[in-house]
Amino acid sequence: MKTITSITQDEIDLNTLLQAITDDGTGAAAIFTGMVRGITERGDPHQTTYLEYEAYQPMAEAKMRQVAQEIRARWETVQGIVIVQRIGRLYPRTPTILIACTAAHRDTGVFEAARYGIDRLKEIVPVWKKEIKPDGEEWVEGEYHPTPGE
Amino acid sequence: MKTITSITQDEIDLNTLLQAITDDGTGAAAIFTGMVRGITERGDPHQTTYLEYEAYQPMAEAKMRQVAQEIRARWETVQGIVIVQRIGRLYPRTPTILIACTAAHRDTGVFEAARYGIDRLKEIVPVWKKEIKPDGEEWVEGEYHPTPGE
Amino acid sequence: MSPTKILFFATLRDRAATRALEMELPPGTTIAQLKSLLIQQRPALAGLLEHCLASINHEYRFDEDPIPPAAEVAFFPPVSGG
Amino acid sequence: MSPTKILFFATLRDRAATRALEMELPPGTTIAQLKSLLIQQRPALAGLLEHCLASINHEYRFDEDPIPPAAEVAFFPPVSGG
Repeated sequence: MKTITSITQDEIDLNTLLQAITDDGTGAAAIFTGMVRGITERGDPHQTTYLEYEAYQPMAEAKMRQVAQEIRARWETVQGIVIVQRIGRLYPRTPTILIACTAAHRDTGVFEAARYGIDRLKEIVPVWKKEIKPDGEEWVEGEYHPTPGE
Repeated sequence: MKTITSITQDEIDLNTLLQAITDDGTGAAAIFTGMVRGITERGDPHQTTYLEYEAYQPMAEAKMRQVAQEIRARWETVQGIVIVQRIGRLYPRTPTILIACTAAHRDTGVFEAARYGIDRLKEIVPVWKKEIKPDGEEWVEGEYHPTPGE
Repeated sequence: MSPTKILFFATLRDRAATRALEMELPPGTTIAQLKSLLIQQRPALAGLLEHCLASINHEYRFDEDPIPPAAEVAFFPPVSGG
Repeated sequence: MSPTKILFFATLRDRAATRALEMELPPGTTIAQLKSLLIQQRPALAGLLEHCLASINHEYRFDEDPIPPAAEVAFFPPVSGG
């Protein structure tokens, strides 16, 4: 029942993180990773040179732990949880975020739990990215406004 | 739009496989891995010493490519697909299977595609495992009977 | 005639006590007929072979399907990979 | 009085032209009152600070919430991590 949450400047190592939440009862893991897109086609099509991520670190870590608790409250079969956000200057093709959830079996919510985790992280974990494009730079702004108790 | 399918005796390297299907348009990946459980609680609770996997290799590779095609037919936004089945003697905590699907964004089916992939693999890809327990061994038998056209 | 290659996997291989064999089959022989032939030769397969899965040239095939010349036929239980 | 630590992130930091500052606040000062004070001191924050998110001691807080002594208050836009 291990929970690992981390804000890091280091490369995200999927093998090591998965192993860290695997135990003798683990039979399934659902993992989500997000990467920097160099080319975006949806919405306003554009190129990205790199992203500069920053975090309000102690609050981000607290909110990542909260996301893990919310996952456990919703899927009691989830055993291990990893949530890692990488920050700093990140180039296209680089994984920036990882959410992994493990369980004994694949049919008791691991996919839904990982999906919930990334959606929730993008709502409440205080991390921002500045997008550097060939023709300028701008902060990417989210849309979610937390309500009291979040 | 890369598809990688493989039956292997080697360790499954998540980092390398994810990188192999990441390109400049990739923003999201959903990955499923299955591991050998040393302890199973659901159904008939028991311990597992190790599993011995075998494959009908050329047919398994053909059926893995078919699963990838079925994924692409259902989720046209899916970009990269990896399906790797490890075979041989595999001990508890060891990843035995990996399915990864990438897309530009996380909300266009990557989670569902990866889930479909593992479910389908367990139906039609000819791989079997013999379970070696402290008190004996037995072939694990699936339940699915393919119909004409599968 | 071209010989037919026949493969067994998992429990079927244990019961057949072989991984592979070759047989000369009359043209038009079906999967069901081949199963009967095999059970005559290897009675230990009786009770198991009738209900297992079959493939011809890496595609799932069924009792009524005829086996083409020089085919690779395989018999195995429902799959249990992952 | 214990000073309140105030942090700015992302666009808010650019507009405030600082990452952090300390202020002595009267007991019971609310987030809304602190925003007004900050806009008086740094007019560049006007139009942005009113609608941004706020936290007190790493929890989301809102205009009407009072700031306890020695708190860490942060102002930032809706999050965009992942």
